[in-house]
Amino acid sequence: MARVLLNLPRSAAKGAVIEIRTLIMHPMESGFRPGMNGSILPRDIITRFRCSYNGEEVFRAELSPAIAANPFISFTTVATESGTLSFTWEGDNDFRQTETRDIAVT
Amino acid sequence: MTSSARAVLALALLVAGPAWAQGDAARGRAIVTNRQKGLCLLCHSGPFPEERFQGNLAPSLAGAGRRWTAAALRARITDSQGLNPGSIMPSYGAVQGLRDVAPAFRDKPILTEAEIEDVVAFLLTLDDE
Amino acid sequence: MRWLLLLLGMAAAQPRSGTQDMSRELQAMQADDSANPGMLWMQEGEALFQRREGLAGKACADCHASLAGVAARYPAWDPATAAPIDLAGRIQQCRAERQQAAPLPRESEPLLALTVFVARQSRGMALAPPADPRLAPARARGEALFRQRRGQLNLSCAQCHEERAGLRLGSALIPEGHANGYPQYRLEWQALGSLQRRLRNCMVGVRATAPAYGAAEYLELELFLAQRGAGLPVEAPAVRP
Amino acid sequence: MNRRPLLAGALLALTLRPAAATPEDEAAALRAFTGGAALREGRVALDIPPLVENGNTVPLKVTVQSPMTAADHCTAIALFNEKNPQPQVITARFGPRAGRAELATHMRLATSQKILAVAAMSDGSFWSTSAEVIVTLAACIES
Repeated sequence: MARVLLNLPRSAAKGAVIEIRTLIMHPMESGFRPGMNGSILPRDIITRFRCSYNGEEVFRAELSPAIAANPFISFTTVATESGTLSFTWEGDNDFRQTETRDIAVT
Repeated sequence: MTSSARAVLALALLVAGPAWAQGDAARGRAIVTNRQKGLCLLCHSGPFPEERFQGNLAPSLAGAGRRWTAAALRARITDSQGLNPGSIMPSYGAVQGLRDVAPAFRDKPILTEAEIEDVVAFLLTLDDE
Repeated sequence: MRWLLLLLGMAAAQPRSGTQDMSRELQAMQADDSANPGMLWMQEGEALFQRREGLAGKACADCHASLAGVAARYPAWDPATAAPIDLAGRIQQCRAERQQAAPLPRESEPLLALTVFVARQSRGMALAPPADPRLAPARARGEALFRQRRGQLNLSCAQCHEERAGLRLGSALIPEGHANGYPQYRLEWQALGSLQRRLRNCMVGVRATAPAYGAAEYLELELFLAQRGAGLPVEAPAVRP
Repeated sequence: MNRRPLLAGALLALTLRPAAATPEDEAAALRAFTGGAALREGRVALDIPPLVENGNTVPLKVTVQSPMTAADHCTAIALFNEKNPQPQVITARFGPRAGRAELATHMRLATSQKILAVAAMSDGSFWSTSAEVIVTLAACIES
């Protein structure tokens, strides 16, 4: 499991726009870099990121080798109702990780 | 080599004029601007408009050919520290007096004699301030 | 002569953290725990700190509560080995003796994680190297190493990071080279790394041999650097280019 | 991992080498995003440092002026570059539930170049802005 840092409020007023900041540990090996023996290291990157709010997708991103190692992605969403936000990263070599956070909306 | 013997050698380089093979200025320019080979632009700036980032640890190379003779340039490049022990400029042609040199570079000068001649030939062309 | 004046000016000045030499954007990345990639290691270190390890079945947290201020005082004198010890070495030692757990090698991810977790608890506190006289000989050797020219390029640490700090090597601003941000996230590494790794960088950069991680030379340099940067705030995990 | 450091090593021992994308590559990637629609200037702000000390991690933020209502919102933000091996950087898709049309990330830059940020709107229009970024050469690197 890759280490993940998620920053978002635990609670919010209904209708408020909340900021979500995510970091995940991943080398984002670009597929363009020569290794020690001179041959190119195979690409190993995260290609997709999704955020769902109570099951409904609210944000999605397609990543390329031009995203830095240990990808940082920050975006916003409207606090509509109490429930669960789910974050999924997918990539090369069957990489797949999902994290969830609950939010209380009042 | 003792430091005084080294200074004598450096001085001899300064005034001597044995038959040095003629260097190639174009090759010399390539060495000067190559940041892994000559390393010059890490410390010096110079009239190299295509080189965006040049260091400021040492004087500009502009006008070097007007300020120095070939012998003086050769001496400074070959063994700057023989002339001035406090200089941070590496002695490009000297291997004595170094310590803890990594195995890949041990007993090898930074530039060969022929490469130094190329650099000298190039620097002599820098006559504009 | 301009340089001489610059040197005289710097000698009188307070130590300057590398943070002050970075762009506004990198300073912001360092200061923002939600964007500083070093915090990924911090979080891992926090988890490792709570985990029971080794034959003793103890977690770091079973003995230690707050370790605030500890990192600011390392390297310290270790009476058991009658030698200086740095924070990573102290964690290795504690792990071997108190937890009786398998050793974590220098520069390994778990050791970096634990080290940055402890170091961060001193964030903002001034580097306060101990005055213990037993450290003095090693610290003096560290200073001598700092001033010793070495490698094919025949440069000392001091020639760049003391005498020419603030000038540009190529396009790179030469920082004073203080040790207040380690372990740090170096963009060049795309990872967290220790002060020893950074020292090794410079040694190999001047085409010199570099001692193996954990060698006495590094400890001596670390001791001198702690003294040299005394008063600077701990910034771990710092972000540096 | 190769940890052999060099002074003033490679032009950039960067993670992104070697050949740069061609202008045609970038145009094709842009076309794939816009479907060939014209780009208009405005409504998009790209906050990226003009001068970066290391191209491995460059923080940036894109902000699009949009009411983000069901009837009128930004549907996507895409970033393109000129001189990395591939023209794409990131494409983010969202809708009115985002509340604000914003995206922040850390990107890689193989060398000094122009970055193009494009926003797609629910009315089918595309808006853009660009920024030049100078990447300084690292003096001491681990290659």
